[in-house]
Amino acid sequence: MSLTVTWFLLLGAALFSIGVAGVLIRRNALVMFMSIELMLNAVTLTFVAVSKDLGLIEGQVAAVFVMVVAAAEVTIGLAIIVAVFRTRSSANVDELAEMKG
Amino acid sequence: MQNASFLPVAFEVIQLAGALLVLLVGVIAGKQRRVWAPIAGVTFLASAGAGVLQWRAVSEGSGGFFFSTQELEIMRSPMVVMDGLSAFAAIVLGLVGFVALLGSWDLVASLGKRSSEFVALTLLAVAGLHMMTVTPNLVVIFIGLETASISFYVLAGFIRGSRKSDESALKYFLLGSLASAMFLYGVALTFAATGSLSIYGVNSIRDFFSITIITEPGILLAGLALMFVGLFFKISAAPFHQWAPDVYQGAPSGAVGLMAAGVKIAGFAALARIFIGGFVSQTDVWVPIVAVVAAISMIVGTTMALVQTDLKRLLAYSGVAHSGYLLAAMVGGIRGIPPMWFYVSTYAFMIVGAFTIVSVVCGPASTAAPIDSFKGLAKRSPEMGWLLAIIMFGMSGMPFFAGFVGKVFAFVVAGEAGYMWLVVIGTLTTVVGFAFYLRVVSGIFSSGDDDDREIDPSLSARFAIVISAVATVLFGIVPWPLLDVVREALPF
Amino acid sequence: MPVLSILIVLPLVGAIVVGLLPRHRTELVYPIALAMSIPPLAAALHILWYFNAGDASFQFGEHIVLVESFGISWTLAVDGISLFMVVLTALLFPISIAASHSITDRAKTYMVLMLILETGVLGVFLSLDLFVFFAFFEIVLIPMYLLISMWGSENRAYASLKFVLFTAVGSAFLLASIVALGVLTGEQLGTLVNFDFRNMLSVEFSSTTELALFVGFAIAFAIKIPLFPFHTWLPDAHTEAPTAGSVILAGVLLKMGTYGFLRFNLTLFPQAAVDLAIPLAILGVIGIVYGAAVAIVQPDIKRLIAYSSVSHMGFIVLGTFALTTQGLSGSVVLMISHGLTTGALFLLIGMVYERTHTRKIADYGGLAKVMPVYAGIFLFSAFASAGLPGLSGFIGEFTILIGAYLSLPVLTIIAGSGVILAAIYLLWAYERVFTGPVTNSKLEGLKDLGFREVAILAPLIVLIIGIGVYPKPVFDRVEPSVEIILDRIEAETEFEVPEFARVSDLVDIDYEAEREVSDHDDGEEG
Amino acid sequence: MTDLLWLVVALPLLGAVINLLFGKRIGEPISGWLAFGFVAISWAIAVPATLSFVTGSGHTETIYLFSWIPAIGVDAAILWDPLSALMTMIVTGIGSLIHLYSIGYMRGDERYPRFFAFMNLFIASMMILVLAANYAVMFVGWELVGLSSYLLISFWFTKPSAAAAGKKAFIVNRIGDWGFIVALMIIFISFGTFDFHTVFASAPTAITVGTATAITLLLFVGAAGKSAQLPLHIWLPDAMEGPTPVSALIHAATMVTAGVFMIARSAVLFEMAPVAGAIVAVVGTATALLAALIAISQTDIKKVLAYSTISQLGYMVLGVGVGAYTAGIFHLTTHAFFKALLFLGAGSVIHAMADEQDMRKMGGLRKNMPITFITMGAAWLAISGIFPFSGFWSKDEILAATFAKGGGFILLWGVGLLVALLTAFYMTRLFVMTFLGKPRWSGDVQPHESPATMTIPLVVLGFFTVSVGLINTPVRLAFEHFLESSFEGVAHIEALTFGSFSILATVALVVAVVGIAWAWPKYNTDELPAEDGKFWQRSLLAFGVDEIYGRTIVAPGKKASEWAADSMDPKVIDGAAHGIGRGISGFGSVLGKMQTGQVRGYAGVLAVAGAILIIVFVVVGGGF
Repeated sequence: MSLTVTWFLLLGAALFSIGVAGVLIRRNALVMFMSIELMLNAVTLTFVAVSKDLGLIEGQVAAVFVMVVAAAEVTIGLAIIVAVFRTRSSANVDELAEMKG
Repeated sequence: MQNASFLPVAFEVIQLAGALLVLLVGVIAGKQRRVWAPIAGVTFLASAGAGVLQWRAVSEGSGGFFFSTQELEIMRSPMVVMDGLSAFAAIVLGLVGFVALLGSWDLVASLGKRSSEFVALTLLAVAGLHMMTVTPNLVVIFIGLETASISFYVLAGFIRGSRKSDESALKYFLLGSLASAMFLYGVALTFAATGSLSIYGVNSIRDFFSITIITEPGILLAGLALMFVGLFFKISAAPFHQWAPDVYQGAPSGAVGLMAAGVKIAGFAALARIFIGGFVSQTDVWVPIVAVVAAISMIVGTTMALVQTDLKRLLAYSGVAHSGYLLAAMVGGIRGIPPMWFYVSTYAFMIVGAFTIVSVVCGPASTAAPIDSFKGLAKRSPEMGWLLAIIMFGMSGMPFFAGFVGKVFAFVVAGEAGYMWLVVIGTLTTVVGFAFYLRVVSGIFSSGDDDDREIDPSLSARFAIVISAVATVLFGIVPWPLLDVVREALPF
Repeated sequence: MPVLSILIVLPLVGAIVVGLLPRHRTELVYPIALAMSIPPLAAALHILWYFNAGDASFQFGEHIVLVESFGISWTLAVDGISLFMVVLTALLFPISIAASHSITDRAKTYMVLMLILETGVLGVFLSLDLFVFFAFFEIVLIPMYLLISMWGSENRAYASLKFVLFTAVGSAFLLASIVALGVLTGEQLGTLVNFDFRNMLSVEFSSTTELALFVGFAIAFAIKIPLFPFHTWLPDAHTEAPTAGSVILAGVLLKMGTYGFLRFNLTLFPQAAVDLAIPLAILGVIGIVYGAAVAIVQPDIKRLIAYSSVSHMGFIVLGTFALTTQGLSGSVVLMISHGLTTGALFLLIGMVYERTHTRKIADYGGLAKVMPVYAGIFLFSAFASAGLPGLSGFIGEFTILIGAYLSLPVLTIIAGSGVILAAIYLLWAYERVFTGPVTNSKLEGLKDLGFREVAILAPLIVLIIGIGVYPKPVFDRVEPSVEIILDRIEAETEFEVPEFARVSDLVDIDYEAEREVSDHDDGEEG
Repeated sequence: MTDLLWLVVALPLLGAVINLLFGKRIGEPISGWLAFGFVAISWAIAVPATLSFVTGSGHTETIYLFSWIPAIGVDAAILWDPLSALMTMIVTGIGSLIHLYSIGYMRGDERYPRFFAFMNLFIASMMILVLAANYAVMFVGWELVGLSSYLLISFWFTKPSAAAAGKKAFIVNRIGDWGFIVALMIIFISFGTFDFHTVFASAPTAITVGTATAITLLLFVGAAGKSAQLPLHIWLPDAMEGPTPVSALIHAATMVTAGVFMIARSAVLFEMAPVAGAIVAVVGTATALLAALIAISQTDIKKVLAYSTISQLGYMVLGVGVGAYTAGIFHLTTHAFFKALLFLGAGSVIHAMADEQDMRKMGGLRKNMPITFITMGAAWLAISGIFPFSGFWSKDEILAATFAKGGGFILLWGVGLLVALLTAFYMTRLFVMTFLGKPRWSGDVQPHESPATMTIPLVVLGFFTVSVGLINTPVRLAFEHFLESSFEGVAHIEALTFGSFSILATVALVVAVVGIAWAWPKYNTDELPAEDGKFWQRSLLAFGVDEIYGRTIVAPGKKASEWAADSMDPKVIDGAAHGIGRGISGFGSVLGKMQTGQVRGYAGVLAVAGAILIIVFVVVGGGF
């Protein structure tokens, strides 16, 4: 059993799913956000794997972009979480339901 | 780099330059907001002007693909495309951005030192939005999407210390990032399936090699589905809409207009670009699904809007319904793009006008706008009352208001495509729409008892509202000039 | 000269002129608005005068392509059916505006809305492009909605919303049907979509499609008419609407429904029209009896007249779906007549409401003693509404009954009972309001109608009598147009109009010959 | 001569319009004279054209005026034949006399010109009815006389009873009109025209007996309404609320006979439907009997006359029902004179008694009002059927014709005789109670003879009451010959021999005399007899027909209307509409429950929806 690209794709899918599950399960905004970062990493993995498999450069370029975007998200995300934490002194998203209906 | 030219990316360049300039001036000039007011305004207008130039270039035949990475033309992995779609998007985004900025100027004025950041973010967001429409490259689309989204996350939470504003920002951020990630995974899967990041990749590769490297068609389909999820989320189509009401409500009223309008414009342009202009051979797959999502959006949007007591939430839900109608136009494929453009561009003005009125009546930084606070508006300010009524009529799809033409044309193309059931759902939900829009109108003209303070909107806000209302009426009565234009606003 | 376009635009121009009046010159609003409502009337009379009687085809046609890619055009024309609707509209608006003298609160807005409403209504009757038709059909809702919700009485919010929502539900089906029809027409023409009425005539449908489209149109028009059981919005809307609103609502807005039946349902979907004629006629007859029966016990005079409208409109539907020349042309005449008589009644109620501020029948009594002229005109209008011969209502109702019997005898016999019920509700109401001693001290010393008020009513009275005594000019223009509807139905379906259901079938009476025969007989006996 | 006949309609109409619009300015006596003038001129115009029939030089003709409703082929046209000529004479002749009478009678009424406007309107309407050349135009007149009747009955509208009576008259008439309209529908579907000439000419070939029966019975429903036949007779007694000249002109002499006229006009159709004829005859007889039974107990002088009118109309209907059209019309003619006279006389009495109508408070007026007394005496004898007064001849002819039909009709003849007895009885009762015996009125009433404008018509009518019967005696059938051409094609009843006619006449005369002899001593006393038996009480209440209708028709009808108005509309229909509305917002609220505000919930929906979307895409796209 050789290590074909399919395995990498499956790994990516698994990571992505774990990320999604993390977002759904965890209550802490910070952890949820980390789960999202995990999803992005799954994507990066997929990009790189495919890129290598097909011998194309685009996928790797894309991976770099994804990392940049992820970094940008981190800065903004952390800032927002901090702001929320300041007003509510909690990062529990379940308490974050003033607006509904 | 062949075909390198400034014009195809002029919009983004101008916006970024403007943003940088505003930030720079902000640092230098401090609180003197008057200084960057003209800068921001000029930036938007210049961007729109660039859009006009792009439009002229396209109609003269000098549109096309730019910044290709490959020598092989047939592989077509260009980074930028200048066509009717992107040029028109530039014009609309520039103008809407301008009007939205006017409308949010009261908010900007109240922000003090941070106002330059607000303006710069606005400019950046619009740059990102247009980036979504101007490229056939899926990663660039993603980058545009993130640029806009990240700016909007910040704008949503711009009111410091406001619990609702914070909540709004966090919800938007978490859910938006989740959706973005899903979109991006879709891009990755598509890449895996086609070996190309271009929306044309799947076809051009097949054409060139007469074979397919798609080993598993399911992967491509899953990729497309995830891209749809991401865009459905952005345009707040049901059931991907749940963030919208909460975010709209919690975000400062002065900022929501641009968020609601801009995302719709760019989201639908991107949908059109990717799925109508790009993955043509998958049309049979996504059209029925989009039709179903359209129907769900119409139903969910209208019925939910019906039970709202807050105008901002109501507008958010009505936005869900409007997405449904716009998706109905998408069902018609390439034929649906002109109606989609007509609809989304007029809707953009209406929603900007509506939120501007909300910010005038309830305060620019308000995070709540109970419908009751609009009771007797016509007495407090006949002008505002009538303008809001006009915008409500326009949104409800009354004839001789702009909403009508777009909506009915959307129905027509859906009908042409054989989706009569969707048309019936559309017309029926329109009626439900009358119920809640007219509830607002009733309130406007009823005798409000508790609050009779006169409302005197600032010049900029007034200007923004009047432009929106005039556009609503003008394009309702004389739609053909715009219709003639949008007929050409197609992707290559 | 594009007369019809000018006609449509004139009220809009008037609205703009009124709208631009300086805010503080409130005294100018009424006279200018009234003056602005006259040119459309003049244009309508011009059309009436130059209309070629006996010509069944569309006249004064205009055709400009608006949106080629969506097959939308500005196609206007009149035929015998729309001609009178247009004239009625152009006549009732100046009258209603003239009757709005007492509107002082936001008068300018009021007049602007009235004039916009006029444009909308005229557009409905003149448009032959279904897209444009629908636009006008729907736009009418807004000014009417605002008129009711801004100048209505206590329960106006509910009534105005009910009005819009009921009608809009119909419009939803109408729009869906129009879209489908436009697409089918486009396919037939080889283009993508087309909304030109004239092109739709050649479309071939499968029977289910035709039925579905017919139903879609029919629901919209049935609600607008309003046909039982969709009628409950009407009493509320009428009761709450200001006088002019009621006049226009009853006078022309309801006619949009019956007009739609004639113009679209019968012409475009002949087979479905034949198949569904009886169910619709049954609803019409239920409306006749039900509306009249409910009218009898109404405590509010405006509600009473509103229910009487339901009854009268039932007659029109019965006449329409009898599918005979008499039924159809009688329907058109009754549409005109109903506009005149009910318009007059609502004007009259408005005039007394301005004096007493009550519409409750129980608050009145012996009014004829105090306001004899008013009572006389009211009684006249009531009898005109009840179908007294020599007045316009009779011509319509009688022609409908005679014509409907040819194809729907049982229903028509039941419908005939409407004339009894009409007498009951109108005369009983008259008795309670006008006769007996003056019971309510508020009524004492009320001023009788002034010159202005009589002048407002005079044109209606003259026309009610004029059409009642000499309706031939109306029939001469209506008949050819309704006969081609029947021609088309006969050509497209297996339906055959019954004997005598065409004017050409009628026995020709030769009075000279009769005289000779009698002479001959006399001679023999002598 | 006939070219000007349209003026017979137009002139009174013009008079009505003038008096309606300018009456107030014209002022009191002149407007009355004006109205009288218009009717009199109408009469004068019609006289020569009528005389031409008498001399034999005239011929039936149809005068086309204009096309009225082209869709149903109706023209405004005049049918001028002996029948319409006769009716024209009666209507305009008696009409002008009553106008003249009213000039005095209505003196001082504040709506004096209005009264004459309505009267003129009535004459015009009646002339439309009479002169119509087709059923449709006849129906116009038919309805318009109903209108004038309504206006005149409730002329004193401040009296609630008058207003109610007018309304009742119109509504009951409308019930009859419904029958008329349905008949018109069947006529149109059968013939394609309403033209009398065409209909009658083609009837024998164009329609079956069944159709003819349907048409005639429905026409009779209309006639029953107008001519106050069972079961639609209830409006006429109430109609006495109107001014007395109105009762005389409309509710005795002319309008109420329109039903009889219409049946006579449709003689051809009735001849085709013997069953219908029999039903008509039976209804007529029953009406005559019932009304007579009610009339004998009434104390209001006008009520007696009203029921007597119903009873006499029953005779006429019996006459035309058995096919004796000439006899029916003859009785119509004589009745017009003597009943008008009776009403005008009663009016004169009421006028003199300061608007007292109760006969129990009259008595002994003979001396105070000699002219009224004498003329009314003639009318009393005429209606009672005393030889040689007019009523004798006409009533006898009807009874004889009924008898001649034989079979079951003999029974009707018997009832007719009974009615004749009752008629003689109650008319004697009326006459005696009013004019003879001791005065029973209170002191402050000063009875006096009426002015000349009122007495001249009495005298003229009195003259005709005595003499008009002589135009058609078994010896000299002038009247029958006169009408012959109007009843062409109608089978003549086989005439009785002079001998048997004489026997029947004698029987009738004896019955009448018995009636008078029975009543005279009973009421010509100082103390009026007590009339308080069960029968008298029921009779006084007209056997409770009104109440029965109220219980069985009006109340349930009103209840049904109220149910529709209070339950059906707001609860069922609006309930359904509101239910739909509530359903939609309820659905919205349910969806709103999903909008929990919880980010994780939203993310869950997003993920699940995304997963579903992937699956659907792959499935639809055939990825698996």
